[in-house]
Amino acid sequence: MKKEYRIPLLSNVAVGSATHVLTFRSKEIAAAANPGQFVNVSSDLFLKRPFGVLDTDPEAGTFSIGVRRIGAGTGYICDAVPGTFFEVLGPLGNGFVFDQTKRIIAIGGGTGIFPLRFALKRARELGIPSLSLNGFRSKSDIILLSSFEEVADQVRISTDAGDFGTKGNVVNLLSELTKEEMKDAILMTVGPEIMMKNVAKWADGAGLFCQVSLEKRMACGIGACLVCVCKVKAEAEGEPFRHVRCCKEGPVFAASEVIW
Amino acid sequence: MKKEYRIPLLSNVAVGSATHVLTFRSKEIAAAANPGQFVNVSSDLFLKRPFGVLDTDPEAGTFSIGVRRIGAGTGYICDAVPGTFFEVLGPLGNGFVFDQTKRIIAIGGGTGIFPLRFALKRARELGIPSLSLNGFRSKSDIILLSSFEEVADQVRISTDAGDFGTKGNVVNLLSELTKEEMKDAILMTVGPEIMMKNVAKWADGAGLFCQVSLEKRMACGIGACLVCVCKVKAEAEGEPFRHVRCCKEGPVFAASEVIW
Amino acid sequence: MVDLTVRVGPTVLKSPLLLASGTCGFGREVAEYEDLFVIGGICTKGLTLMPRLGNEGCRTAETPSGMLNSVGLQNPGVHAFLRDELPNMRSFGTKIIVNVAGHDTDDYFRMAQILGDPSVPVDVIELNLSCPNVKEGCMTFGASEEGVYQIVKGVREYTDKPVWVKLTPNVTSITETALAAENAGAGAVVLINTLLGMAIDIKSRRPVLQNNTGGLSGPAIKPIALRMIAECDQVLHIPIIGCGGIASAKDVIEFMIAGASAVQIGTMSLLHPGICEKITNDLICYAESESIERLSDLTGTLLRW
Amino acid sequence: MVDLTVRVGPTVLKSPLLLASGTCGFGREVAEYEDLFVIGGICTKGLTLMPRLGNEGCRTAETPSGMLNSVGLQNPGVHAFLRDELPNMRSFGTKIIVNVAGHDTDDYFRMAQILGDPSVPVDVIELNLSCPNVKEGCMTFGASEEGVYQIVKGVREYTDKPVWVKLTPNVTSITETALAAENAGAGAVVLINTLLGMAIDIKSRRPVLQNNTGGLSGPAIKPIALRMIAECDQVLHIPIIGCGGIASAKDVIEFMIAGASAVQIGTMSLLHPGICEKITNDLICYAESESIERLSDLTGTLLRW
Ligand SMILES: Cc1cc2nc3c(=O)[nH]c(=O)nc-3n(C[C@H](O)[C@H](O)[C@H](O)COP(=O)(O)OP(=O)(O)OC[C@H]3O[C@@H](n4cnc5c(N)ncnc54)[C@H](O)[C@@H]3O)c2cc1C
Ligand SMILES: Cc1cc2nc3c(=O)[nH]c(=O)nc-3n(C[C@H](O)[C@H](O)[C@H](O)COP(=O)(O)OP(=O)(O)OC[C@H]3O[C@@H](n4cnc5c(N)ncnc54)[C@H](O)[C@@H]3O)c2cc1C
Ligand SMILES: Cc1cc2nc3c(=O)[nH]c(=O)nc-3n(C[C@H](O)[C@H](O)[C@H](O)COP(=O)(O)O)c2cc1C
Ligand SMILES: Cc1cc2nc3c(=O)[nH]c(=O)nc-3n(C[C@H](O)[C@H](O)[C@H](O)COP(=O)(O)O)c2cc1C
Ligand code: FES
Ligand code: FES
Repeated sequence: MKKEYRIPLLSNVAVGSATHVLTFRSKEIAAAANPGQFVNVSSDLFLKRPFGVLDTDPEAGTFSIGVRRIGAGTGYICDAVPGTFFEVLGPLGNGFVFDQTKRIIAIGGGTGIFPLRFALKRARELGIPSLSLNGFRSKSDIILLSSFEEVADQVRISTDAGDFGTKGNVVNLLSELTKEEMKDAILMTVGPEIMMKNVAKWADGAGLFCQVSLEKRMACGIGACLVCVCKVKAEAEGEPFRHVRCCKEGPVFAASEVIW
Repeated sequence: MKKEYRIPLLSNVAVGSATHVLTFRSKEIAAAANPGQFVNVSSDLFLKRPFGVLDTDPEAGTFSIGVRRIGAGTGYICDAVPGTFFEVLGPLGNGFVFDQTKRIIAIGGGTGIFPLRFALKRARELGIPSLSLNGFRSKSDIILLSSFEEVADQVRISTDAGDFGTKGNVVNLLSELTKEEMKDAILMTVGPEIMMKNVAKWADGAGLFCQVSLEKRMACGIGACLVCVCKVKAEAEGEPFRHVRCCKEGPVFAASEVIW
Repeated sequence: MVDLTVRVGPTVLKSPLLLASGTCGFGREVAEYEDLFVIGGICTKGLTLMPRLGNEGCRTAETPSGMLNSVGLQNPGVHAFLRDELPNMRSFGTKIIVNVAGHDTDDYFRMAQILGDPSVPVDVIELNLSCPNVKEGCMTFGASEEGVYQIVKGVREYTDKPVWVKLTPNVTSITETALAAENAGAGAVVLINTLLGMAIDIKSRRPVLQNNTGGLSGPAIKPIALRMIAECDQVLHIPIIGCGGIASAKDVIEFMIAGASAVQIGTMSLLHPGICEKITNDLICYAESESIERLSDLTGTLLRW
Repeated sequence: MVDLTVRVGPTVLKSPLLLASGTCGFGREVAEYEDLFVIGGICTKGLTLMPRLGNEGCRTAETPSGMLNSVGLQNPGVHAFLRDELPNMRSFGTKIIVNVAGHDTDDYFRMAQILGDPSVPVDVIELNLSCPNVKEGCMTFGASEEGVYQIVKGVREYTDKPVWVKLTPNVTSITETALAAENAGAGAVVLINTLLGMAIDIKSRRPVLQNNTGGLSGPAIKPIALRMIAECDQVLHIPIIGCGGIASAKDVIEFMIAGASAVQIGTMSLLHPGICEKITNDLICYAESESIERLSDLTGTLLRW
């Protein structure tokens, strides 16, 4: 039977100005988590907070998440000292699909880069060639670069400010791709909604299959309460659209399904 | 201007099975607190919890309280690790009166012994002879004995079980007092209501002035909300009784005023 | 060992713990975390005659010790429920309470007819006269004596199954609507549904919920639920099912003392799936340490001052 | 620098922050922690014509993110107030809002006559039609349109001073009682007083409060207060004073956006004396970072979906 775990924080490392990587002990989550899945983590507030899994170490029985400080909940989590116990549900939801994938292009922005790091690691394990495209505001916002270089075959960066990598956003990086690089590629994108929407549009134009990971406010995270629904295309006739659960059917969806 | 302090816990020492002595840093409280006064201390629950001041070290700028684990609030406080910050209001209320006191008999039970330790220390500083009578359930419940011996001229103990000191309760200790010991004495008593009531009755019979420290559920602790009132004798004619604030007019009252 | 069985009229529940409507879907997800065989029953997500997509946009906001929701009765409709969900729910081996909501009185009557049919294996019909998140029906009926009376009376003519009436706390006098339910033939009242609330995002100056308002649930509302149950216990002759912020065995005991024959756990089971097992164990410990033989003996034992 | 001044009808307040009735006594204690000169005003503990001893026994219980109180209007009576407290209160240099409660309509009229006299230096009369902790009067009046209308209308004849009407949230429709207040000539409505709740001690099986029930206050009720203010803002023409669980500048801003011209801080000022200074500073920071010149521009700017 699945359960809510009460697990200790093992380490909390600041990476960049407002972002922390937190590692927790949990054999079960470490063993079961797949890229794109998330965990729902307690704080001192009422609801848990969802975070994509950044990495797992099944042998050590640990997993980690990357957390950007946004409000009170992430503030509490970013400030937690090792030894603090958290209530955690996970791994939750459906992650990225790797079946019959010949080549992966992972496109990240903001906190979206965390689950992509895990996806790229899995791609490496599966022997799938990969390209990582991450967008940041400026050079000083770039985080985890070497960590991505560890697991991706190639890493490219865009900055809005243009002080590192390609100037502009990740769509600029996409438009610089060669035919070769695009061939048979599957896109995985996580980041701000507007970014994912543009990536999806680009993918559609380029005729490439694209997976997006949506973010909605959640309560249970397990599919029981229906507060986290996303609008996706109808299946039956007469239906205008469907409301599916971000936490259960998602958070990863085929971009072509999503009604933005 | 007075203020709510945010102060760190310096040390937390278990004394006995369910009781802790906690020391906090606060120059202001250490300097201002008088015996019988209390502090209102935050936990992870909504309301603060009131605790009598056990000791102060004005030079070090620290003060301490003794906390018995009762429910969730005292549970949180007893489990807190040094370095934890607390919101504290204090010192609050009116403490014991030492004016024209020739001899003190301090009678404690349960958590009531903590503020009495401070009163005995003050008596010693003021050169007032003192006798400490504390009641416990059994030998194994006795706490802080040497600490009382440090500050009181004499310390006597009763235990319900009779395995240490006088068998019975503190009233048994009182009835063993000699005329000499009673002469000109002022009683100060803190403990379970039924104990204080019996002490007050005994004092009345013996013609001795007795101060009692009452406990009521509190919210503000500063006299603003009127939720903590005690029933005391009327002043004006026609009034059946008065409701005075435990946190402001008390917690220490002349026993003769109290309507039990 | 303590007897956890409770009775709600003719319905015998294995335990006073029920899962509240809308917080456990149709049981599939919670069944992965909780042994539903040992609980008293499970209340389905609110069903309507036709499928509903529910409200669009943001549906939840966090509040101090509580949450707002404005799901807006997203559900597959009663027919798809019977076909796709009920058989699976039956396999849990616990009572199935079907929560129904309507636009108008007719909706309630037709659903009562369908679900009340003896051949349909549902145990109890719970009339949701209290959903604050849909524009028509529901809370509008539950807010007046006449509305409650009319629907319950009508529904009674379509079924012999027990009918529980879930009332809204957003009223001046809960005893009046509760008495209307009793007089119309309700088998029990369920107290309480959510309180109508709002959260505002100061950046956009918009309500957080796209429905503008939502239902407040969780421990924040517990004192209100307890008071309403205790009030109704003084005037009703039918059983009360307690609901509202229950988070622990202690809470269950408080609700039972106040007058509840059974209780529903909503938000806290959402946030802590598996909570029923913990509460059950704690109830057993409590009963043993207090030498209580039948937990149901607690019901309505409040000693008023 | 931002202009914190707000207007409530003819009354100009230095800041939208008021201290709520019953949570600051007559200001003596809080004045030791807070510079009352910079706040908008202070609402006295509820006064009655004759002194009241208040309820006996336990008067408070802690709840999740809130508290219950059943003080029962302990107060020295209006005459002793005028003699012993008002002169001191005037020295704070802020508006004095006198909260009054009555057994019957006559009580309200007589107090309005006394306090409404131009020679008596009180700025505003706040009619407490919402205290849940006394057996007679108060909430009984506030729960019905007629009750509210009758008292406010009557009081209006005894005084030309602004009359604010503090309403109870324990009603089916807050807009109805608020409109009744407006139609009867209220200068503003104050939303909300406490919600009626209960806490139970499972050991003694008794209500924790010797009055059995009490008023629920604190952040737990904030979403309900916000919703009621936003509802009333859509129909009222008189100002609204917001109240209920305010704990931060963010909360103040939310209440103002919802429709409040000013706000009262109750429980959180009890628990954290000095909170007004902090909130004031945070409001100034907010206004500066958002380039808001007059804080009062926030009032009623909610963009509904
Ligand atoms: C599937 C999923 C995966 C995520 N992965 C990550 C990650 O790997 N790293 C990371 O830093 N963040 C991630 N987020 C976003 C993260 O959950 C929010 O930043 C966080 O909940 C904000 O909480 P807060 O209390 O700090 O902010 P507040 O804004 O104060 O939170 C208020 C409420 O809104 C909710 N909320 C606020 N922002 C979001 C958001 N973007 N998505 C969902 N709910 C939100 C909160 O959970 C809370 O209930 C993910 C979100 C989802 C849904
Ligand atoms: C003036 C004063 C001085 C005190 N000094 C001490 C002391 O030095 N050491 C010590 O261990 N205890 C002392 N107490 C008692 C202490 O405040 C309570 O044990 C504590 O509040 C219990 O909190 P809880 O959350 O653990 O218990 P719970 O029972 O869960 O608390 C529930 C509520 O009841 C209140 N409450 C419970 N017991 C008491 C009580 N006896 N008095 C007042 N409120 C209570 C709590 O504050 C809380 O609001 C004192 C109380 C007062 C009024
Ligand atoms: C997300 C959510 C959805 C709900 N949906 C329904 C519903 O469909 N029908 C219903 O009668 N009550 C519904 N409720 C109300 C709960 O059943 C319950 O009455 C309420 O939440 C109070 O209990 P709690 O505090 O334990 O959650 C819902 C509550 C929540 C939080
Ligand atoms: C201890 C206490 C006493 C109160 N006494 C009064 C009162 O005398 N008159 C009144 O109108 N409201 C009274 N109230 C209600 C408050 O003024 C306020 O309306 C309510 O507590 C909600 O606001 P809050 O959540 O900020 O406390 C009292 C509240 C508390 C907590
Ligand atoms: S968060 Fe509850 S269904 Fe997704
Ligand atoms: S606790 Fe508020 S007056 Fe004593």
